[in-house]
Amino acid sequence: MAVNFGGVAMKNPVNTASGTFGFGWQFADLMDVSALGAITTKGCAATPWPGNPAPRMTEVRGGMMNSVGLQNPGVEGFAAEAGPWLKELADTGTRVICQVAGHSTEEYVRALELFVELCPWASGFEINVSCPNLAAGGVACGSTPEGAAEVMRACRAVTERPLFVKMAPVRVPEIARVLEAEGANGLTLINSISGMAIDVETRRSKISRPTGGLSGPLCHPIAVRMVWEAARAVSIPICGVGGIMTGEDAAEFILAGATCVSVGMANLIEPDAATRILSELEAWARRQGVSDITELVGALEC
Amino acid sequence: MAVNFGGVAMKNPVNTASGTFGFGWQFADLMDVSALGAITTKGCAATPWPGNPAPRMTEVRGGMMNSVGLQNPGVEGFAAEAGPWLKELADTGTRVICQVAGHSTEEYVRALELFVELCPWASGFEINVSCPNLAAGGVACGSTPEGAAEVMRACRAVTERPLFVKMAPVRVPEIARVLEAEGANGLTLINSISGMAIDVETRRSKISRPTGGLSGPLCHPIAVRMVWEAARAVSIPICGVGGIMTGEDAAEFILAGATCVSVGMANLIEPDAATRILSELEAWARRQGVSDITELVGALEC
Amino acid sequence: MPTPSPARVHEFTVVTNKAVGENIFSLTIKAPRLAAMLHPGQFMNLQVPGNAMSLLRIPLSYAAADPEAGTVELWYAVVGEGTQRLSEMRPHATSSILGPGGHGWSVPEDANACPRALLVGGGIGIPPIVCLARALSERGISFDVCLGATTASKLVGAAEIEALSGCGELHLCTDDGSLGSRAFCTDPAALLLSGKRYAYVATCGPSPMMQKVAEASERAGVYCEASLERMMSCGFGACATCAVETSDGMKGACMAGPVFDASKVVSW
Amino acid sequence: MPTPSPARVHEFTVVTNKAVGENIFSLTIKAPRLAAMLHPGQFMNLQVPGNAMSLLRIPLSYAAADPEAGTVELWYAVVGEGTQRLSEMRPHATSSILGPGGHGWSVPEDANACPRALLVGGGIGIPPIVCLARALSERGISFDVCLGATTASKLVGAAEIEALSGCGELHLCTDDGSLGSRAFCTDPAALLLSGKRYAYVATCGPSPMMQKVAEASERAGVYCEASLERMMSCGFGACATCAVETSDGMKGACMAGPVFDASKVVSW
Ligand SMILES: Cc1cc2nc3c(=O)[nH]c(=O)nc-3n(C[C@H](O)[C@H](O)[C@H](O)COP(=O)(O)OP(=O)(O)OC[C@H]3O[C@@H](n4cnc5c(N)ncnc54)[C@H](O)[C@@H]3O)c2cc1C
Ligand SMILES: Cc1cc2nc3c(=O)[nH]c(=O)nc-3n(C[C@H](O)[C@H](O)[C@H](O)COP(=O)(O)OP(=O)(O)OC[C@H]3O[C@@H](n4cnc5c(N)ncnc54)[C@H](O)[C@@H]3O)c2cc1C
Ligand SMILES: Cc1cc2nc3c(=O)[nH]c(=O)nc-3n(C[C@H](O)[C@H](O)[C@H](O)COP(=O)(O)O)c2cc1C
Ligand SMILES: Cc1cc2nc3c(=O)[nH]c(=O)nc-3n(C[C@H](O)[C@H](O)[C@H](O)COP(=O)(O)O)c2cc1C
Ligand code: FES
Ligand code: FES
Repeated sequence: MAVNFGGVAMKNPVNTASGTFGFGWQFADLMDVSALGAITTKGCAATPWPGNPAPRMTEVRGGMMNSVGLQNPGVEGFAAEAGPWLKELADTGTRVICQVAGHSTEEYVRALELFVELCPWASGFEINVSCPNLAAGGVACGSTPEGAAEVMRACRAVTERPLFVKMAPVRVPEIARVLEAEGANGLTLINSISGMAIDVETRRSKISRPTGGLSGPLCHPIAVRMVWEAARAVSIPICGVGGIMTGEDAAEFILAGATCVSVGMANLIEPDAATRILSELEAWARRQGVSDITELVGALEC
Repeated sequence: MAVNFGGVAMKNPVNTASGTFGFGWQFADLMDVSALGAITTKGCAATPWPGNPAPRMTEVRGGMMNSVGLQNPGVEGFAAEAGPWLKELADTGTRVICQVAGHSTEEYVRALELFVELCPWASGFEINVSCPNLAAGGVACGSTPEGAAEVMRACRAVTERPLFVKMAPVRVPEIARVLEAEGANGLTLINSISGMAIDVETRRSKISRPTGGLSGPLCHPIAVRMVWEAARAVSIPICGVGGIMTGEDAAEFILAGATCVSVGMANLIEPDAATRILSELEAWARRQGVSDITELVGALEC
Repeated sequence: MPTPSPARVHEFTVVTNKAVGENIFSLTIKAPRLAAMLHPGQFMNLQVPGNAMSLLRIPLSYAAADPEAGTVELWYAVVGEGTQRLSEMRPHATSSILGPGGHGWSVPEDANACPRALLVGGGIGIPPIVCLARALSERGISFDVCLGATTASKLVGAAEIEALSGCGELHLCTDDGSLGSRAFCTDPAALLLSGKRYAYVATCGPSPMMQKVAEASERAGVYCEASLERMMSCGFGACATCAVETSDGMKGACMAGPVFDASKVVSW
Repeated sequence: MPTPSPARVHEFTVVTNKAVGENIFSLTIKAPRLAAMLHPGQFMNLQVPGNAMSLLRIPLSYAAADPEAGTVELWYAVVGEGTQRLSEMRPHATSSILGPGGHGWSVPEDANACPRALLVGGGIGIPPIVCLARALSERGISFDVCLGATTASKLVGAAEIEALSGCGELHLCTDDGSLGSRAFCTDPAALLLSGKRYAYVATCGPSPMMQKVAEASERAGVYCEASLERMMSCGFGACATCAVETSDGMKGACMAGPVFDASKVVSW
């Protein structure tokens, strides 16, 4: 079941989606984290971010919507809090990918520099280009090809270690091409989809911001389509994310062209969802008669 | 409950989404169509289109995905088949909006010309810019600001009667601005979201095309957000579409800035869904203490 | 304007819901108005309550209707999430069903119009064949029947058909030979068609089976009807998801079908 | 590394699930391992089966735990779709519950540490107050209690509290005067705080109520704890959706709470 995700050798294709797996240690007593191919930690910035006021979450049909706002203790806080545990995890062979947040190209670079310095046990870094760009009025840096390219170029200059980009679900093929050209080692998609939920009696948003990010099964067919589009546009590997609740959901991503997959919202409902999904994925690969799962990457017939 | 949707005076804000309400007559014995503010008929082109091979539909969690491919009998076939019934409906005060399909700017223009000539009882026409542009390799004409502008400009030259555009769920605010500048009387959004569903045992798409259009509750929070973005970007009125199953779902669109709403997939599950939703919407307006529902358009507080 | 669908939304109550084969259930519902409207070969679109994530109704043919008792009997195979939930509905449970849908079999008038018919049913395509056999029997028309299934426990309807007056030869086939002959039911059907004279052939089952029956009928010069399955959303002509490619163009299975003149079906 | 949540996924069986007030139910579940781990003021995250469109668990406090019987008693108000479905769960039904979550009340050691406590509960905030009262009673600590609700039929827990040794004054308030005084329970609470000496105040209920109790406690110089509600997704520290703004920064209600030092809560 081993795969190589842009230079990160994973023992199996199951990863966790940033923001739904804490810094990993939260799951230490709830599941066998070391059974996973990799985990991706919650996005951290150069300095701590407080995140948004409550309420930060509401349920929607087929999923949930959050406006956590990337609350994080900063890279230094992260490394102090979680570093020793993550190093131990990395020693078991489960790869650790650390997500990088920032409000501007400079902030991404600063955060990545700190990560590179403080997290030698990390196998790679994932740049979350969906953070609001404060200078541009809160629009995500990665929502245009130009913005995404700028961030990627600057980050590439920081390190030769594997760099991935967590893409927003917008203009996928064109932005994917630009990121590949700027040297990304792989792409993770999709980030949550921007949505809105209104309490029609109070006439107010159900969360503290007008819009939030949608996660869960409702995202799944959209995410699979975007992974397929990206896989046809670039040759760097892709990590498929969005509404994975079962091994079959994960298998769809692999057939559409993803080298690995990340489990998101499912972790929050059922803490050991990712290991269950891994065994279901293994069972599927057996049914498909392959021992090397990479044979199934992009194996959709159409 | 009366509203004015870009020159179409509707007795109430409830419309039906193109492609989910046939040509109207299919519902004649199943509900009181004349209770609705308007109906929008299935897209028709200058010549008949056969649509895609079977299977054209699959269920997904929280919705459905279709690849009907705009099967239609052409505008002449449409006018012959449904014209008399639609004229009678229009006489009851329920407005009829006819959707226009095409594979190129020329085809849209030709279809619109036929509609203008053959459908004097139509209150307006809705241009579906999500049809695949055959010359451009199947990409929808309306997926870029330039493409959408070109179609709108050419159609505007055909008629002074109300013209609406059914927008794809991509790059909404920028394309909305362009359409307003080119003279659209209103915008309908969103069309179904492109998605993908794979049978992981056979490794094939569950429908006859690799991708299809997603409808149903899964679209709702995304559609509400897009309507809100469009309403802040333009001053022409908006018809909100996507996953409306209840009056409260419709109310969210109105608070987000829609002047009217269209019921889609719900019609297929429960043929009289649109009239039920209308009464639920009326009950909500009463609870909000307004007699004129336009007071609630865009009344979200944030 | 074309004729709108006769379908209406009917509330129903479950009378019985019990296994009649391996993963095959017989559901009897009480829905008096519906029971009085049905024509063999029509279908209905049933709402299974309980999973808000799976929204569409489930299209099902019917095996029998009793207008006096106000009941309809449907046979279904548990193949996925919706039919699984359907199998869990208990007597007295209620829900809604939309029907009748579409055009059924063009049941011949009487024995003059059709001295003998051939019916070929496979797997869960058997229920509408049973329904048709009963109608033929009532009209005094003789018929031979070939039924097939993968295995004995999945072959339903043989007893019901055998009990009907007018039933001539009854051939049962299973893939594993556990009941009747180890053969496809298209084998005895082709033999019968080449040996006997029929005025009408009707078939329902997997597409390759129906296609073979249609070809054999064509060779024998007999009019053949086939009941096709398509992914359906509405069941009353509103959505165009149920298209069948015919030599007369694309037709909606829920309105022009599900029963089609087999010689006109282009894409099974 | 901070301490991970003590929460585990436990299978449970419904023992009883019955109305104890208007739209308020008492649910007793059998979950022996969980019953033995609980500390008053903790919560658990319950999976209600049956609606695949509504996926997250429902966070609920508990009113009582019986480690011997292996049971936990939860009281909940039916306020939406999930609690409605929960109210339809019948004895012997099974599902899973994740708990215990977070930090509960810092129940004072004994009567020396805390001669007298004041408990103020409103509406469906009463269950963890009942649970705390029982713990105080067991430790020989005396306490006064103010309970409030909109109307008599929604005021639960008074009988349970009155029956406890150590229970001193018990003030009941309803908005409509249908039980006890027509007042907010913060009124008698403020009076008690200005008149008597307390070592510990605990409150759970609507935010404005808890904020008033916190202010009155502060004026009286008494340490006050409040149990806060937030929209929770995981309940074990993984998602950061449950943030509470405190003077020490943003804290997760599911890990640092739901019980907080009221003087540190910045945003109720
Ligand atoms: C006109 C018609 C008559 C039918 N009559 C019978 C019958 O008498 N007995 C019987 O057992 N089955 C019948 N079927 C098939 C039945 O509708 C499907 O088996 C059922 O919908 C499966 O639902 P599910 O949720 O259990 O399966 P799913 O898990 O949703 O899917 C399993 C398979 O069922 C089929 N299917 C699913 N949804 C639909 C749909 N909306 N329309 C058509 N096919 C679908 C697909 O092939 C799919 O791969 C009929 C279908 C049609 C179109
Ligand atoms: C720590 C904690 C302890 C609680 N203890 C109790 C208790 O003992 N008894 C009781 O009746 N209620 C308690 N609640 C509230 C209870 O969780 C909600 O009433 C319940 O989740 C509503 O679910 P629903 O599907 O019925 O309502 P919905 O229709 O989903 O929403 C109705 C309202 O319930 C609240 N709510 C919904 N989902 C959540 C969630 N995931 N987290 C928090 N609040 C939510 C929101 O205010 C929402 O507006 C507690 C909440 C928390 C956070
Ligand atoms: C509570 C929550 C917090 C999230 N935080 C982040 C984050 O910090 N960075 C990020 O890239 N994605 C974040 N996401 C998005 C997920 O990583 C994932 O892309 C998305 O939820 C879709 O996957 P899912 O449907 O499996 O959850 C968050 C999602 C949730 C539910
Ligand atoms: C079967 C089907 C066919 C559709 N055909 C069309 C169409 O011809 N033209 C169009 O603009 N939208 C079409 N749509 C999209 C709907 O009009 C609507 O925009 C979309 O389904 C979202 O709304 P809903 O979630 O309420 O269904 C179709 C949708 C369905 C389900
Ligand atoms: S199922 Fe909708 S038109 Fe046939
Ligand atoms: S509910 Fe997930 S961190 Fe608190």
